[in-house]
Parts: sequence; structure tokens; C-alpha cells
Amino acid sequence: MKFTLVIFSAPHSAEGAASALRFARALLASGHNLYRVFFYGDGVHNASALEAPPQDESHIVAGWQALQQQHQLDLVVCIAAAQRRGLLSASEAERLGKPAANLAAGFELAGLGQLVDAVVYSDRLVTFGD
Amino acid sequence: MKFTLVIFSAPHSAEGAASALRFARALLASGHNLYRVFFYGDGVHNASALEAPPQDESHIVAGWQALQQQHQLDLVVCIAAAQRRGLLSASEAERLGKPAANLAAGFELAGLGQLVDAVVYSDRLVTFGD
Amino acid sequence: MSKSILALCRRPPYGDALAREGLEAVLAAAAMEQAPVLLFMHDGVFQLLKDQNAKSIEQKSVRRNLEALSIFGIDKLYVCQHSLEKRNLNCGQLRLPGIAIELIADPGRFIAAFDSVLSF
Amino acid sequence: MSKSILALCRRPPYGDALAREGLEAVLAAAAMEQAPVLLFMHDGVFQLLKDQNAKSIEQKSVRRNLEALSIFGIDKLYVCQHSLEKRNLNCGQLRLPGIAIELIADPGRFIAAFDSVLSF
Amino acid sequence: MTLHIVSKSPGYSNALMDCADSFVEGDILLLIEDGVYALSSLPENIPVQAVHYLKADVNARGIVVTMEYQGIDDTRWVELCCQQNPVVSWFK
Amino acid sequence: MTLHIVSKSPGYSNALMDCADSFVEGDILLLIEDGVYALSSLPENIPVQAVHYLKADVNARGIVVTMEYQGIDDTRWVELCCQQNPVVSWFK
Repeated sequence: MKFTLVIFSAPHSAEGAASALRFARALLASGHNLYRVFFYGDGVHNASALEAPPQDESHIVAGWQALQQQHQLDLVVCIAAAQRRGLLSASEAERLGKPAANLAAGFELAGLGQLVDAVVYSDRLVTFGD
Repeated sequence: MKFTLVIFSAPHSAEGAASALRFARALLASGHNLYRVFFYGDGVHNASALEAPPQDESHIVAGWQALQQQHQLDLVVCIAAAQRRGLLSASEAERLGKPAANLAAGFELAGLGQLVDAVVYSDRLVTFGD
Repeated sequence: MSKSILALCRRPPYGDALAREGLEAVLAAAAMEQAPVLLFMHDGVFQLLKDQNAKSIEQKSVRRNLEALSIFGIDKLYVCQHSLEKRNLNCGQLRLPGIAIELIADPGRFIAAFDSVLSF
Repeated sequence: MSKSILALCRRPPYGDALAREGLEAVLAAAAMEQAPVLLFMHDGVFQLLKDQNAKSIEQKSVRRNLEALSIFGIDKLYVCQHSLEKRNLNCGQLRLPGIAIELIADPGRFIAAFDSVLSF
Repeated sequence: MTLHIVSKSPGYSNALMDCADSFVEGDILLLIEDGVYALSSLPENIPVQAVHYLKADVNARGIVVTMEYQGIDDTRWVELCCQQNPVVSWFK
Repeated sequence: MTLHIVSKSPGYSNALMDCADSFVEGDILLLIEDGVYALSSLPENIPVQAVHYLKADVNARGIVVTMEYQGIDDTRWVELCCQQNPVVSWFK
């Protein structure tokens, strides 16, 4: 089946971020298709290139990146939610006149249309709350 | 009286961030002393240099910076909470091998000792929750 | 491809970002001609209250987003009757120009009929 | 300068960061010889449950932080009796090595006696 | 005596009921943010004259306050914090 | 029929009671994260055989489950999502 996940939880702030990553691994291991992961609300922080948790805490950003490489996942971060929360790509930083960019590799910024498209083309939609 | 504020709310995610800024303005306008503002938990995002809310939404980071300049406020961001959430100064970014820094001007990273000191030396402690 | 989509709106308007960002997603879907059905439940019914003056806390009113729904052809909202009664509210306090309100007595059966549910 | 500080611990351990970051602040204060008094209330009492195995969700157990309290001279914790009873728990399920637990029947009067309260 | 600040709605959070467990005579309750939704259904052990709320948060939400509670601005909020101690926030 | 996922504790959130308002026969309830604290006090209208929980979250928290609810792993969670539709998350 084709799944889309919507993630509202920030890593290290709400357990939903870790639950979503575990769920994604399980569904891929079961042979299902992960059509898209859409990071919305505080979930945009899952795509931070600057996160540096202590060595003995799990690194959720790196977890998504590894899964993305392995399965060519479509990891989409809502651009409007990201701007409000200080998560910018290099081109967005330049356009907005901000001093740096912090979007991690493997993620892309896009509009809410990508959420709508994912809802329409997936068999299942699972939301991970904040 | 000497106040210390502890802030757990991220701007644009929880109203507590805006409430805290309004409260700080009101106490300074009343002639009280603001000993320290300590940003903890998700409150560290108040110190993001990359936040770019829409023009017609309030810019809380800029609000704190203006108040800091006017009253020489001590705006301290918990360094451990900030690392977990991807909020780094230039020297921290270099030390941790991260590609960029995003701590806004006017804020400084420091340890929890700064919270303890503030509790001890303030007459009033007010917490703004998430 | 046509799918029935429900947007479940359960949060009050200004305490956190969920109500506003939920409505932004609904408007985006409606603009792509995939208008979801909106069901307001629990504290989500407070989004509809008239006479909100969010300027007093330096925010924008969510009523603006709600009023934009009719531009995109959404002319009816669903509201959980029990949630309304529990909060001592009536439909007259929620009126929106050009948009009808229908009360839902059995939200469980209502929700189960959709292909996809977005929770906000 | 000496002040009485209360840390009010109300959150369960793993669903969000507040329990863990609260205990980190308490340990920092204790290390600076400003040890706060700890009162566990509401779902905060779940922080004390024995046999937590947080590895199953790739987290570290908060029991490690709690056990470190005695190193810094904190040898007693306060627990709201009503919160415990409401959750069908008893003190035996919360035991920590080297740390006593005292039940509080009237948390309001207890809290009012402190100079400063940190809420976690 | 304590100033209790509640910022969450009883419609989704137990914060107000949790606060009420710790409310004693002479304490003051201040409702802010989503806490103002509690103005129509306050716990019985909290006396009417102890209840304060931020007018800005009530106006933002379009709430009509029917009881004789004290609507205050930010300046008065600061005064309440000076007058009472400790200040305890009940959130989440 | 619907799969309801509840991730918050009844000790601080109304999410579970809100979900129970919308629970109909044939639906399934899955408790995850802090939602597993509800295992000792589930609403009466949710039948025992409908209740599932994530074993990982129960083990993390040191909870002892005394009733005959279904403890599941992540793989079974995915299966439940395939078997039921829609999937509705109750958080906050």
C-alpha cells in the first residue's frame, strides 16, 4: 500500500518524531510504499542541519537521511511553516536576506500543494501529532 | 523588584512566547528590573536568526532584540537545549563541525548555572509554558 | 482521482499554531479543487466564534481564513453538536457570511465515511 | 544568599522533553549547592516508576537522572498523595536507592511556603 | 500567598483542575492565553473574587464574560506578581 | 472502520475522552506514546478486544498491563493501518 505520513512533532521535543521514524522503517520493511513524508508545524525541525544532540541520544535527523538514501524517499518540509520557524534552504536564505541556511541534505522545501497531492495519491494517511 | 523569566514556548508555535514578551515590556515600563530571561526547552527558538514570519505577523525575535538594546537585557539561551534543537552560535557550530550558525544577535548561549543564579538573585520568577 | 478528505479541526484559535496552519492547508487543498470537508469538534468550535479581535494579542484573526473558504467554493461547515452544547454555545454565535453550518450528532459515523482524515 | 526553591515536576517521562530537561535543571542547581526541593504531582509521579526500559523507544531512562540526585545530597523527594492514589500507585512502585519518599496531602500549603517555584 | 497562572483550556488540558487541587485561601488565579476559555466553568473551590483574566486574551477570542471576574491588562499582571509569591505556572 | 490513534495521557489531556466520543462499533483503538498511561482507565464504550497498545511505549514507561489488551510491535501497527481506514490521530 501507498502511505503518506504527516509529522507535527519536533525531535527531542515530542515523542511523535521518533514514533514516525520507527513507523516509516516498519512500513518499508514490510514492503509497503512510502509516497511522501510531509513535515508541518513544529515537525519542520526534523530537517535541521544544525541539530547536535548528545552522543548517547538518538539522532532523528540522521535517521531520516539514512532512510531517504536507502529508499529515495520524498521528504518534504512545508515552506511556510519552515520560514516562520527559522528553517531555510540556501536559496530561501538568500531571497530573504538571512545570514545562513540550515536545511539538512535529503529534505526539500515545498508548498502545501505537496501535502494535498500526497493525500490524493496515497492509500493511507497517518498523522504524528505534537 | 527584580524579575527573572523562564520561557518554554517557541514563537509561532505557542502563545506563551508572545505573552512573555508583552509581560517583559510591561514590567520594564513599570520601572521594575529584569534580571535575566532564560530560554529553555522549545523556548530556545526565540533566539533564531533565521526566522522569517510573513510581513503581517509579529516578529518576536526582533521584539526581544529591540528590548535588549534598549534595556541591556541579559537574554540567555540554554546551551544544551539549544544543541538538541539546532540553535548554534558561530563558535559552537565550529566546535561541533556544523555548517552554519543561527543564534540571533543580542542572545547568548550558556549553561543551566545561569538559570540557577537567576533564581537565587531574583525576587520573582515567572515561567511561560509551552 | 477523487477522494473524500476530512479536515478535523479540534484546536482553539490562538494558543498554538495548529488551528491556523490547519486552515492554511484546507485553503491550499480547496485552491487545487480538492476541497476537504471541515468538521469542527471540541475546542475547535471556538475558531468560529464571532467578534474575535486578535489584534489585542498581535495575531491575525482566523476568521479571515474561514471567510476565505467561500471564495474557494466551500459553502458548508460541519460542527459537532455535543462539543457545542458542552461549551454552552449555539449556532448563532458562530455565523459566517455565505457559509452554512450543519450540526453533527454522531461524529464517529461521520468520520468513518471518509477516505482520508487530516487532524489539526 | 539562601532561597527556598521548589521544582514542581508534573510531566510523565518520555512523551515530551519537559521531565528530562526539568531534572537536568534540578541537577545543575544541586551541583551549585542550591538544591531545590522536588515535588512530583499529577503525571509527574510516573517519572519515578521502577523498571523503565526506555531503550525500547531509543531514549535514555530518566531514572538515571533521578538516581544521580543522591550524589548531590538530595536524599528525599516529595510526592503528591492524591496524584498517586488517582493513578492506583503506591510508594513501593516508586522506590529509588538512597532516597526517601514523603507523601504530601496538601500540596497547596506545601507550594505556598517556597520563595521560588520552577514548573516542569 | 501564591499566584497561579493557567494558560491552557479545560477543553483539552487538565491544567486548571490540577491547579485547583493546589489552590488555597488567599491565593489568586490568573487565566491567560487558552486558559480564558475556563471563564464559563471554573472549579467550585476557587472563589469569584480570586479569579483574574487577561482582557487581551478574552478580546482576541471573542469570549463574553458574564461573571464578576477581574479583567486586567499586562501592567496589572506585573503588579499581581509583585503582590503575591510564589508565582506558579500551570501549563500542559 | 476507523483506526483511532491516541498519543496523550488522560492525566493531562482530554484526547482519549475526545476520541471515545467518536468511537463506533468495529473501530480499533491504538494507544501510543503517553497514550499508554490510559491502559488502567479506559472509557466504558470501548470494548476490550478493540484496544491495542505499543509494547515499546509500555516497556519504556515501566507500566504493568493487567487486562487482556493487545500489545503490538511496529510491524503489526502498519498492518492495522492497512486493515482499517481512515486512520485518525488524536493528539493535543
